[in-house]
Amino acid sequence: MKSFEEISELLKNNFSDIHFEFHPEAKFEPYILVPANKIDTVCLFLRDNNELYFDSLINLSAVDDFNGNKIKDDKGNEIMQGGTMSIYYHMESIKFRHKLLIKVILDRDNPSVNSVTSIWNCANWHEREAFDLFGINFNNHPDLRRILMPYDWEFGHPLRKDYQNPEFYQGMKVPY
Amino acid sequence: MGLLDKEFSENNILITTTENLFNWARLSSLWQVGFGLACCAIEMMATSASHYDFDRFGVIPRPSPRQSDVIIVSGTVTLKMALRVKRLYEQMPDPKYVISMGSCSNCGGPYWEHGYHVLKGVDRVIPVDVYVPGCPPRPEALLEGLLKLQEKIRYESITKKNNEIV
Amino acid sequence: MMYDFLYELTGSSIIAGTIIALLPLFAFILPFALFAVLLERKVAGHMQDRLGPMRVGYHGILQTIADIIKLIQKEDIIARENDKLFFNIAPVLTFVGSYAAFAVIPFSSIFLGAKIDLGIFYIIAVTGLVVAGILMAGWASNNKYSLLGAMRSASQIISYEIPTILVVLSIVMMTGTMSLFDLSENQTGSFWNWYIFGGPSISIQKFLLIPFMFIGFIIIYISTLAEVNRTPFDIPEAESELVSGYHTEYSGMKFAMFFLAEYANMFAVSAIVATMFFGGYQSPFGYLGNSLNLVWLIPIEQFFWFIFKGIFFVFVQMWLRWTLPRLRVDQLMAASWKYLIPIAFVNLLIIGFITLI
Amino acid sequence: MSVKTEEMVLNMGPQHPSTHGVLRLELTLDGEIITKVVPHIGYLHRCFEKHCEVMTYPQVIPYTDRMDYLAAMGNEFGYVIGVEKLLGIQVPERVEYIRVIMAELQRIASHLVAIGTYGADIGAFTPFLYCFRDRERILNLFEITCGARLLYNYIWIGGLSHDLHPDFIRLTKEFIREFKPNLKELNNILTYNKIFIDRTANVGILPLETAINFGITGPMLRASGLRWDLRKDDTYSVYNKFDFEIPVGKGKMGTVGDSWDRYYVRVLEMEESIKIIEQAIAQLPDGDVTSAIPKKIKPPVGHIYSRVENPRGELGYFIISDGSTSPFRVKVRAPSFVNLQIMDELCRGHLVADVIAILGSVDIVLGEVDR
Repeated sequence: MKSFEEISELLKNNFSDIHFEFHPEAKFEPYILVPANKIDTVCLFLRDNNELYFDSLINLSAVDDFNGNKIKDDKGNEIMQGGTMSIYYHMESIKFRHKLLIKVILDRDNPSVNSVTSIWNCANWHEREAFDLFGINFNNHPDLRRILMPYDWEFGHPLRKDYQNPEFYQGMKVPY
Repeated sequence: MGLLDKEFSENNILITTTENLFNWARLSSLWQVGFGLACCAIEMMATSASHYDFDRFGVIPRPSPRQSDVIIVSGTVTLKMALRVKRLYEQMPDPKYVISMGSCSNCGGPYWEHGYHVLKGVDRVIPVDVYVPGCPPRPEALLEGLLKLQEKIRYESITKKNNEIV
Repeated sequence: MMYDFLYELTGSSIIAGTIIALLPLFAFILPFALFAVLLERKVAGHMQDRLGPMRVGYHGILQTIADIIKLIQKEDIIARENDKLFFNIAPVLTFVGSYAAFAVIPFSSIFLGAKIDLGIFYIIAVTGLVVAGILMAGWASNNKYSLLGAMRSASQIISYEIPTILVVLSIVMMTGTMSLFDLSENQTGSFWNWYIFGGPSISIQKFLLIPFMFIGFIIIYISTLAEVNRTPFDIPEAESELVSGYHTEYSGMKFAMFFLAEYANMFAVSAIVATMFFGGYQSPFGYLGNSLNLVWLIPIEQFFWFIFKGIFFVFVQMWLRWTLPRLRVDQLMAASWKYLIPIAFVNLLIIGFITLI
Repeated sequence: MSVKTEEMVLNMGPQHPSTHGVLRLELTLDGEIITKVVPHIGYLHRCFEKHCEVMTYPQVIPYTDRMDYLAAMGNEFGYVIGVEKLLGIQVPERVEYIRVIMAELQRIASHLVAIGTYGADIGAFTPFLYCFRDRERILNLFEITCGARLLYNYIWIGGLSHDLHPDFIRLTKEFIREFKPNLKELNNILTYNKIFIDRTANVGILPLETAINFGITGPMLRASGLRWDLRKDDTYSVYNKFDFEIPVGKGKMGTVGDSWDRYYVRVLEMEESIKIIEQAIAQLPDGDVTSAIPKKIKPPVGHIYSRVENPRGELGYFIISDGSTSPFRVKVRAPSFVNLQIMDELCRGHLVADVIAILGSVDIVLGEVDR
């Protein structure tokens, strides 16, 4: 059972070149901020290190932080420019019963990050859902396509805060 | 054949009795497509279970749409599913009826405002005969919906154009 | 018998022949099929704590009539991709296959179709037609599920034909006749003379035969269950896997034909089992007609006993359907080839030795 | 001369008698042997997460019911625990006990449906109706407490919507007394039925490492031999006050982790739930259930991941609040969504009939898979 500090120590002296941000003060869940391009190496280490042994990824959630600047596009509804999107990785070690939360921040306009499906198979559908509803594309994901929305849905990604509903889809009126 | 078409316009003994017989036969053996979408499907299963028995009214769940007369749309019809429901409806042989069960399939239900993927009512895709309100409607409500449909079939007529329900 | 009586009445053999041919069909089998469908739904209902059809007529009696009239009105869908010729012939073939078997089954001493002495052989040949019908239905509906269902049903019926024939062989070897009429006649007197209890002759053979006759009965009952596609062998139209197997694409009257053919087949099969092992139309305790010496009463009693035994076995089939789960295809094949056929062979040999003693 | 065989793609479409709802399985068949299974989901995507961003905290509770509509109490429980941790509310003892009773009753009801539909998929239709008969009694219990049969909106943030009905305790005891013999009867019909065992033993064997790697939780993980149950390992509410043990798959009828084990773990779990309910009723304290419900719910800025042991596995809510009255983002970790990914692994090399047996033992609810 390792505490958050011990895990941070282990990570710091193992990856001296990567710049981590540790947030033990976050009230409910302390988390570690990892740069986007290094996420799969860090996760591989977290899983294979036999002291940490994070063998199960509980949850992978994408969040649209919606902190860019709002501008009006031609049709009058507002579009977000710039800003960030973040992905939270909850992982847990069943052997040592300790949990960890890792956060990754991506640019909102074309968010892309390395996929962790090769490390935990469970991430496969979580990542496809993040791609489908937020538009985050995961590099070298086995088959990245829409999972919840219809495959031919070309009106953007619904869970973004500035998403506009289409008027018609395949001849059916969508809004009420 | 002169007799038949002359007498066809208004009711006479020949037409009404066969019509009543056919209507009675159609309404007392409505075979439903075993097809559930969401929470209302669980209530539909509860209705065909022992406590509120659907079989008393002659309703058996048939697996294939080819052999069924009534399709009970029980649950939320999403846009991705709407095309399938439409095709399923078209595959059913002709005297077919639709019971829209639950407020989700009546008008989009709790998802009417922000459900970007929910079809606001199954009647935008297929013609509906009976709407059963409720989320999910109680089994008794579904049975009442079925009786309402049976009433409608009882007064269907091939001769009268506007079959006003008595 | 019936034929001679009708021949004098009508004076021409063609009319008498057609009446004989159509009489069992309309007088008994169609009403039985309608009744069996209702019986199945009532039995299923009461076994599952519910009432079954109640609202159509008094306690649901008119339910199947309503079903049939409704099915007549249904639109008869023939899909564009279907192979029209086979699609239309298939239900007729299955219907004919299962109804032709009734021509030979003795309902009572005077009321039976044809008293040919190749009785059982004819029945086994005719039920082969049903397989052809199902294969045609599966192929013609141009639907993957129907094709899978038809393939399964062909392999199932063929592999369960063999145990049936082996047990039939043992009976024929023991009694020496293949005609169902002679079989029923031999088992007169009390139920102690039935073949399940070793046949009419009081001798050491009779007591030796009893256990093997019982095994023979179980084998033939299981394999006829498979031949009629009833659970636990109803894989061709397994609702949960293959939507509804070979008759997925059928609607309206064609589906009704499949539906009625299945129930008629059920009765035909249980009638054969009753005739071979449980004394066909013989009553277990002797006839009321004899004691009151009213000769004309005996055929009616025989008819009653025959129907009673047939419906009892149909009830057992329905009872099995609503309790047992379904076997997988390879387990079904294994059951027939690895268990039923070897046991049937050994049973055949032993009965052969016993009859030689 | 090798016969050129071609693989057939069979579409177990959104409308199929035994896909438990609107799931499309694309099977690639070689003869009847399965080579690949591609599940297509999304036919019941009802945009739950979009609704969370627009509704206030208490308004989201009815939407959580509609996710896993067979275990509505469990969904509310998970969400409400998360928001209470955000607000830092301490709920009175009586509320905790009633929540545990409701969650365990809901577990029995959900397992009854899972077992009933599993029997119907294998072909035995009567056990399905016996399970629904027992389930009706539980629905009556729910109905007298909160008025609804399936989707309750009963567990609120900080308390409950109604207190228990005066004769709820008597009816629950009655139900438990009558349910035990019914469970034995169910075992005789289905669990030890030779054909059922043939159809499910050694079918869809799930080794423990692949289960953990695929993030499988709930009865499926316990059937593969791991004693992992959130009620004991990550205790929430008052579960630590009851003693019950966690049934684990032992491979009685085949190897550990096959479909029969997954089925049997659910049967044993129902017996455990009865024990919990009996103890909870015995120790039920008095008090007011609506005293701790806050008038204004505005949690501080922060994020919390709360998780609950639902009948299908670990249901987790990742709630991010930005200080306003409605959540900024709620991500739901639905157990069926994660458990369904294993279908391809499990079904390879089996027959079409086995896919139905395996899907029945995985026991998914589409409302939760598509959210």
